[in-house]
Amino acid sequence: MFEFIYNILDFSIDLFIKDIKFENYILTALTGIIIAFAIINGVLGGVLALIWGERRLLGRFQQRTGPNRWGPQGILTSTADAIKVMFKEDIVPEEADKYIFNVAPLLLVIPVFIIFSVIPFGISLYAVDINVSVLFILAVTSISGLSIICAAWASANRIAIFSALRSVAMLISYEIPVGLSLVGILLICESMSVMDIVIYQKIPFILIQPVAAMVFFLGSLAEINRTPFDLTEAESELAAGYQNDYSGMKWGLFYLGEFAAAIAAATVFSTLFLGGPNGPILPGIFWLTVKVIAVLFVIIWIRASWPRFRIDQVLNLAWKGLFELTLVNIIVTSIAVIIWTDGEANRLIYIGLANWIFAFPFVFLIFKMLKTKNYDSDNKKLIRYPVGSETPKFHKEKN
Amino acid sequence: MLGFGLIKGLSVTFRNLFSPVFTIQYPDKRVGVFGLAKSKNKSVLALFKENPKQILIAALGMAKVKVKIEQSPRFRGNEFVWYDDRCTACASCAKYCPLGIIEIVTHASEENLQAGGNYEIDKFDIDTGRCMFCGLCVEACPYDALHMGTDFEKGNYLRSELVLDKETLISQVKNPSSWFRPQFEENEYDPWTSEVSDSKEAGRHEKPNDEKIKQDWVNKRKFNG
Amino acid sequence: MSIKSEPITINLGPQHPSTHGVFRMRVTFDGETIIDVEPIFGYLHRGSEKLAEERTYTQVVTLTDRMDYVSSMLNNQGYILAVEKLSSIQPETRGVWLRMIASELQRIASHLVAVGFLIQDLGAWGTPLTYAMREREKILQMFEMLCGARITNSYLRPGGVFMDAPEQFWNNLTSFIEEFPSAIDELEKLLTSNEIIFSRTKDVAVLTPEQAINASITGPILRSTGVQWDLRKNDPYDFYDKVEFDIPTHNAGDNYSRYLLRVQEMRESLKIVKQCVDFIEPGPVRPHHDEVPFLLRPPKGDCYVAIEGSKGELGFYLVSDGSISPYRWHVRSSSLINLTLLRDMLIGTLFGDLFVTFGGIDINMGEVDR
Amino acid sequence: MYKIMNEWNGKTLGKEINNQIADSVVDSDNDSVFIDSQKIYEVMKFLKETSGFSFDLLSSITAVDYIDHFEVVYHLKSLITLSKATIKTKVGFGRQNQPEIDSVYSLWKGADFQEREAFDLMGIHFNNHPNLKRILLWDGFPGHPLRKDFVTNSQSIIEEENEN
Repeated sequence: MFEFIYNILDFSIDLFIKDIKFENYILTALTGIIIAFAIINGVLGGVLALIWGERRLLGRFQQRTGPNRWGPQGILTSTADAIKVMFKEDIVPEEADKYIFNVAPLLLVIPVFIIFSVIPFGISLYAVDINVSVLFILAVTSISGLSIICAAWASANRIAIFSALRSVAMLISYEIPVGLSLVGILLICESMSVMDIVIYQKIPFILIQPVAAMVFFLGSLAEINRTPFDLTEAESELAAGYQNDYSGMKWGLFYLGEFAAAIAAATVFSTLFLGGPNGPILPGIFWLTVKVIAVLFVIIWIRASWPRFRIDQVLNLAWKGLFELTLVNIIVTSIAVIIWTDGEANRLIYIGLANWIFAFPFVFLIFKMLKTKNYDSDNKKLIRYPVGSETPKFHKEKN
Repeated sequence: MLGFGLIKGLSVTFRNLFSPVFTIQYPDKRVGVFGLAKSKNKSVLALFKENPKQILIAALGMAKVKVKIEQSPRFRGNEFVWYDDRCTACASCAKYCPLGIIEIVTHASEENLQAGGNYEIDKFDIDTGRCMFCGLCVEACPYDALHMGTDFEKGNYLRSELVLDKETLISQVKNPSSWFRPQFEENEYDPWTSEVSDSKEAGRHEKPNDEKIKQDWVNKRKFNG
Repeated sequence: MSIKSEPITINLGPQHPSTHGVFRMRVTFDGETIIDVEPIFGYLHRGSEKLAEERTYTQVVTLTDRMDYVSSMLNNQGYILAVEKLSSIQPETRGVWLRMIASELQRIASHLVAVGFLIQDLGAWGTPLTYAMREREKILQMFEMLCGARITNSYLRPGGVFMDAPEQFWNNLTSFIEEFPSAIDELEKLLTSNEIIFSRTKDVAVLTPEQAINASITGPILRSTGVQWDLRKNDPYDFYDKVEFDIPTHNAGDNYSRYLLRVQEMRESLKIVKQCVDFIEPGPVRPHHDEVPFLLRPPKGDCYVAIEGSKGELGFYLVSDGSISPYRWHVRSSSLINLTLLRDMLIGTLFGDLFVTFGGIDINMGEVDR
Repeated sequence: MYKIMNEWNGKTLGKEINNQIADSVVDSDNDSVFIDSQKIYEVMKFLKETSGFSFDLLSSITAVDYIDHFEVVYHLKSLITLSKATIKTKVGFGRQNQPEIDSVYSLWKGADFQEREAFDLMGIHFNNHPNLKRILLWDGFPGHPLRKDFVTNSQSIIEEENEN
C-alpha cells in the first residue's frame, strides 16, 4: 500500500508541479500522512457505526427499539452525540494533576490507532509490515493500562483509583495468557509477522488452535474491559470507574478509545484466527469487515447476556485457568509441529486434529474455577428452625 | 453445568433478538414505507402518487407517525373535567382533597334564594402542579360534577399555568375518565375516542320528579320508624 | 505473606447508580475487602407518619402508595386491614377477593423488580431487567384498568376496593395467568443455571436463621435461611386461609437462595391469583356509604396489623382518639429493618459483593425513609 | 400443615409475668400488658428466654405521644410457640425533656434501627443502646417531629438552622 500511494504521489507531482523538486523524505512523509488519515478516519467511522450498532443490537436483544431518531434507523445518533460531546464544558477537578489529567485520554487513544498500522486489510493492503508485528501488537496494547492509571491518579478520586488498580491487575494477569496463546500460531507459521500468518492461514486458525482462540478471545475481552470482565467501569459498583471526573471531549476520547479498542481486538482476532482478508472472489477488505462485524456481534451478544465476574474470580480465571490452558496448548502444538514438519501435505489438518483431541478437553478445566455444582435444595427436610414446635402456656380464648 | 448455563443464556437472548419489540415509541414513532401506508390506511402506490417525497423519507425509515398511547378508560390523567351546571359548590371536593389544592369561592345566588337555589361560583381553582391525582375529590363529589380527565400531555414552563381556573375548566374539551363513574362504563364509553360535552350525560343521578321524592321520603320514614 | 495496606473509605451514594434510590453507605475497604459499613438513611424522609396525623383515614391511603412505590397495593392492603380492625368494619367478600388478586399481582411485580435489579447489580447489562420489566408492564396495565393508575394505586378502601374490576381486566388476567409461567421459565433459563451468577452469589452474605430472627429480618430473606414463616399462612388475613399455596424455603441463606426463592414465590403467587379468580363471585365490592362513611371515626384504641409484604412483615400501628384522623400512625417497614444485618453480612466480602447483597436484600428507599 | 398464630390475652400474660417478676406489671387489658418502665429489660429478657413464651422475633418498637406521657409499644412474636403479644410501657410523665427507657438491643438486634427511629422522631432515650443517634433526620435537627408539641412550621426550622 505504501509503495502504491508513494508512486501515485510521485507521478502526480511530476505531472502537475514540474517546477519544484521534492525530496524523497517529504514524499515519504506525505504518503504516511495520507495513509494515517485514511486509517484513522476509517476507524473513527467504524467507532461511530459500532456505537450505533451496539446500542441498536442491545436494544433488539432486550426487545427494545434502540436509538432510531437521527437519520435512517438512527445511524446518525452517535454522530450527534460526538458533536454534543465536543461542545460540552470541560471540567477539571481542582485537586487534579492537570498535566497528567489532560494527557491520559490521548494515551488511551493513540496506541489503539497504532495497532491498525500492522493489520493487513487485504493481501497486499497494509501500512507497514514489521517482521515482529505480533509482538508489536502485544506491546502496544499494554499502554492502555498506563493511561487508565494516569487518569485515575490524576483525577484524585478514590473510586477511580479502585478502577485503575483493578484494571492494572487484570492487564498484568491477562497479558500472559494472551501472549502465550499466540505461541501456538507462531510455532506453526514460524514467523512473527502478521502478514505471514495471514498468508499461511489456508484454514482459519480457530479450527486448528481452538484453545488458543478461546483464550485469546477471553483475554482480549478482559483487555478491552468488556463484559464479563468489565470490572474497570462496573457501573453498578464504580459508577464510571476511572473516567468519573472526566467530561466533555476528554471523556469522549476515553469513549472513543474503548470502542476503537473493541474494533482493534476484533480485527486482531479475525486476522490471527479467522483468516483475516482471506476469502473467495470478493476483495480482502470485504472479508475482513465481515469477520470483524461477526466478532463484534459476539462481543455485544455476550454483553447482552452475561453478568460480570468478581475481581478474584477474574484473576483466578487468568492464572489458574487460561494460563494452564495456554501451556497445554503450547505443548500439544509443539509436539504436533515436530511430528508434522513444514512442507508436509495436510499438515494443518493433522495439527488441528491433535489440538482438538488433546488440548480442547482441558477447556472444561477452567470451569472448575466457577463453583458449578448443581444448586442443591434437596435437603429441604432439614429443619433449620423449629417453627411452632412448642405450644404457648395460655391462649387467648376465642369467643 | 460446565458452562452450558452460559450457553443457554446466550440462546435465550438470541431468540429474543427476533421477537417483537414490547416498548412503545412516544410521542411519535419512526416507520418505514409499509408502516406509513398502514397508518394512513392507503396503499403504498396511492401514497406515492400523493407525495413521492414522503415515500422516500419513509423508505429510509424516517417517516414520523403520531402515537396516541391507549390507556384504560379509568386512567387518571393530568387534568380535571368539571361541569359547572352540575356543580352546587358544596365544596366536598375541596374538603376531601388530601393536599388542599382546590380553592372554591362562592356567594349566595340572589335569584333563587327562596327556593334553596344554587350558590354562584366565583372561583374554582385546581392547582394541578401540586396535585397527586389520587381522585378522592372525584369520589367525594355527590353530583358527579367533577371528573378526572384523561389527557396527560399537559407540560408547561410555568407553575402558575398549571392552575386550572374556572374559565379553563368550562371551556376545555371534556374527556372525562370513568374513574369512579360507573355510568360511563355501562355505556362502553371510551374517553380516547369520544367526549362528553353534555353535562346531563355525565351524571348518574337523574333529577327526580316530585312523585319520586315523595315516595322516597315515605319509604325512608317507614324504614326508620 | 501479607502486604501492608491502608484502609480506604468511600462514600457510596446517595448519588450512585445502584443504591436503589438515595441510600448512602460509608464503606471502608482494605484493598477490595470490606472491613466496615455504615448505612446512612434519611435522604428520602418525607414525614409520612406526621402527615397522616392531619389527614382522614381514607386520605392516608394515598400516603401508603408512596411508601414502597413498587408494591403500593400491598401497602394499601396492610393499611386498610388496620383501619378495618380498628373500626371493626366487615369487608365485602368480592372486595376482599379483588384486593387479594391485586396484592398478589403486586407481589409478583415487586419480586420481578427485585430479581431484575439483583441481576442488574451483578452486571448483566439490563437484559434480564428488561425481560422482568416486560412482565411487570402487563401487571401495571391491569392495575391501570382497575384503578386508573400504574404505581400510586390508591385502589383499596376501608371495607373493600373502590370499584369493581372492568370486563377487560378479566381478559387480561386470564391471558397473563396463561403466559406468565413461560416468562418465568425464560427468565430462569437465562439466569438460574448461569455459572457467573451462581459463582458470584453462592455462599455470599450467608445468614443463619437464628441471626435473621434475632435481627427481626422477615420475608424472603428469612425464608431463604430455612425458616418456614409466612404471615399469609401463620397469621392469615383476608381469605388467605381459603386458598392453597406453599411456602418455598431454602436452607443456604445466601444471595443465590434469595434470588431463587423470589422466583419460586412468584409461581406461588400466581397460584393464589388463579384460585382467587375461581373463587370470586358477583356482589358489592365495598359497603354502602352509610355503613362506612368517608370520614371514618374509629373508636378510641389502637391496633397493630401485619401482613406479608413483598419485602417482609409490613406492619401498621394505628392509634385512634375517636376523631377523623389517626392520632398516631406507625409503619413497621420491613425494608428498613431488613438492613439491620447489612454490616454483618458485608464485612469480609469483596466490593463486587456489596451491591449484590444489597440487591438481594431488596429494599425500597421510599419505605426505608418513609 | 401450617399452624396458625395465636394472640396472647394481655391479662393472662400479665399474670404470668407478674408471677415471675414481682411488681412489674402496672396494668393489663385484653390486648396488651403495661409494664413498669424500670423493669422493661428484665421482663423482655424473661419473655425471650423462658420456654413457653420464647418471643424470638421483635416485630416492632414504636412510641406514641399521649401529651402527658409517652408510651413505648413492643410487638413481639414467637416463631417457636406461634404466638404474639403486645407490651406497652409508659415513660416520660410530666413531659420530661428526655424520657428514658432501657434498650432491648442486647436481646434483639432488630431493635437497633427501630429504637434509633423512636429516638429520632419521638425523642425517647434508650439507655445502653450502642449507637443511639438520629437515623432519618440529620444531626442537629431541632426537636423531635412526631411529638405533638412539635411546631410544624418550616420557617422556624430554617431560622433556627441559620442561627446555628
